[in-house]
Amino acid sequence: MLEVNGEVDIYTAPKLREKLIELIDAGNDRVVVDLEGVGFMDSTGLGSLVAGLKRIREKDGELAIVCTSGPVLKVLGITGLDRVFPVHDSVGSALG
Amino acid sequence: MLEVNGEVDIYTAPKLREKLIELIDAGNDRVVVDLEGVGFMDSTGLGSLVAGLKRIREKDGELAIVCTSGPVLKVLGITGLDRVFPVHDSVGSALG
Amino acid sequence: MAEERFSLRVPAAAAYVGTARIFGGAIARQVGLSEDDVDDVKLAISEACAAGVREDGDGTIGLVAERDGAILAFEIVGEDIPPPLSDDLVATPESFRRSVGYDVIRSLFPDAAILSEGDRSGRIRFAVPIGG
Amino acid sequence: MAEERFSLRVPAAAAYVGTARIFGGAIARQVGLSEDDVDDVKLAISEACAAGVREDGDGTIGLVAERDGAILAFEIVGEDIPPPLSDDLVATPESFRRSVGYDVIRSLFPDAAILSEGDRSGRIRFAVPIGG
Ligand SMILES: Nc1ncnc2c1ncn2[C@@H]1O[C@H](COP(=O)(O)OP(=O)(O)O)[C@@H](O)[C@H]1O
Ligand SMILES: Nc1ncnc2c1ncn2[C@@H]1O[C@H](COP(=O)(O)OP(=O)(O)O)[C@@H](O)[C@H]1O
Repeated sequence: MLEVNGEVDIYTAPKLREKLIELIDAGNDRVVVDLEGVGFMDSTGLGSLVAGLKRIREKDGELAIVCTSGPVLKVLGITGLDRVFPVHDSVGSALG
Repeated sequence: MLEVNGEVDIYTAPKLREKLIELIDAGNDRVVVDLEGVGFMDSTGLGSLVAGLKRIREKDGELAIVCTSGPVLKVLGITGLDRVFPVHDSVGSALG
Repeated sequence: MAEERFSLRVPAAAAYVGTARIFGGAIARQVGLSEDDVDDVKLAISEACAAGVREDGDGTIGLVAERDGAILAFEIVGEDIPPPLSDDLVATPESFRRSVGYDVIRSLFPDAAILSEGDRSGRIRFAVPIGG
Repeated sequence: MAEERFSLRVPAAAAYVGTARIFGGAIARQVGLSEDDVDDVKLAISEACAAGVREDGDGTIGLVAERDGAILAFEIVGEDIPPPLSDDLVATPESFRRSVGYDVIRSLFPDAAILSEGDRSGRIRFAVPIGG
């Protein structure tokens, strides 16, 4: 579980990428990224998620997203990443 | 009771003044202005409160303020208006 | 001439993309765009400014918004906004990142223009109808 | 020269004072001022811009912020920022309103300067130490 808060853009995306990679390299192969606390995300933030996905796939792991925010879902849709990541509407459903 | 929300500056202060005067002219002579929902207020907002105070005093009424926000208390203190208005830390105490 | 003109200039560093986004969002909200349109404007500005960010943090990014009747037009100008990739170009991670950003802008605002002057200096334009 | 320079220009209308305040607050937060200092900056900008607002909404208000080492300096420029009242002047409600605003700025930032060029055009300056 990685809970992300605030706005994810070119300034904050590197921190997200770092945290994700750390989590995965620590041996977690089923990671849920909770974006419910994210007010804004652009494609640079998505890039961090993709970086995490690539890393976890090397270990045959899975990365899921929890997100119900309209604007964040929109950018996921525009880039087609809503078809790459399993997107859940609650942490419960992501873990279940 | 007048509940104020959002930011009160030169753009929104006239609306606050209008609402206050309306409330007072409708016959209310004990008015409590609840500023708990106010994230920002500058001296133009205070001007609206002062306008209300003048109007209500013409009718021997009273105007009290509920406010616990640091920044709003600060501008009340700088202008000395914390000595002009009774400032309460809850609606209960203002009405009590 | 535009009825109302807003402009901003910040250093071309990642830290200030949020500042430009907040500024653009505040204008968009103030002229009366819907919250959905405000979100689109913020996203497009964020993508455009990200394209203008320089690793060394030198240079500036400019944002101009003009309201002209029922149109709110934005222009983002940077010394380091490269032209969109031609398809046969080998993408570096950096150029790939930018091209995703440009794609986002164009899907939000199909009439968006990404204009370059020479190799790197460029401007990105898009417009939103007000109350549309 | 300043290490980082931020500038903004908006119409001199009441509606955009909030935009300038948000911009200034975002910069103040970004360079690392405490939340208390950010609040002071927002209040001072709001007062300064209110002084620059014109009834007819014509003209512009400019805000420039410069970070130079450990100092963040702000300047608000308007075509219609009149000089502070001399005490013997009969105050109109309008001039009284402005003088309260100037007092607020000066109590937040005792070194604040309210400079006028001629009768109305003026600039208001104040500075905040970063991490002080
Ligand atoms: N910001 C992004 N938005 C959408 N898709 C992305 C984004 N970043 C990367 N991708 C997708 O992930 C793939 C891998 O991209 P990248 O992380 O640049 O790795 P690499 O350069 O090693 O191929 C890309 O081919 C693209 O499809
Ligand atoms: N924004 C303000 N901040 C602090 N005090 C104010 C403010 N506006 C008015 N006052 C106080 O209220 C009094 C009345 O001011 P004002 O509303 O301009 O009425 P008038 O012009 O009829 O005297 C002033 O003398 C001043 O002491």
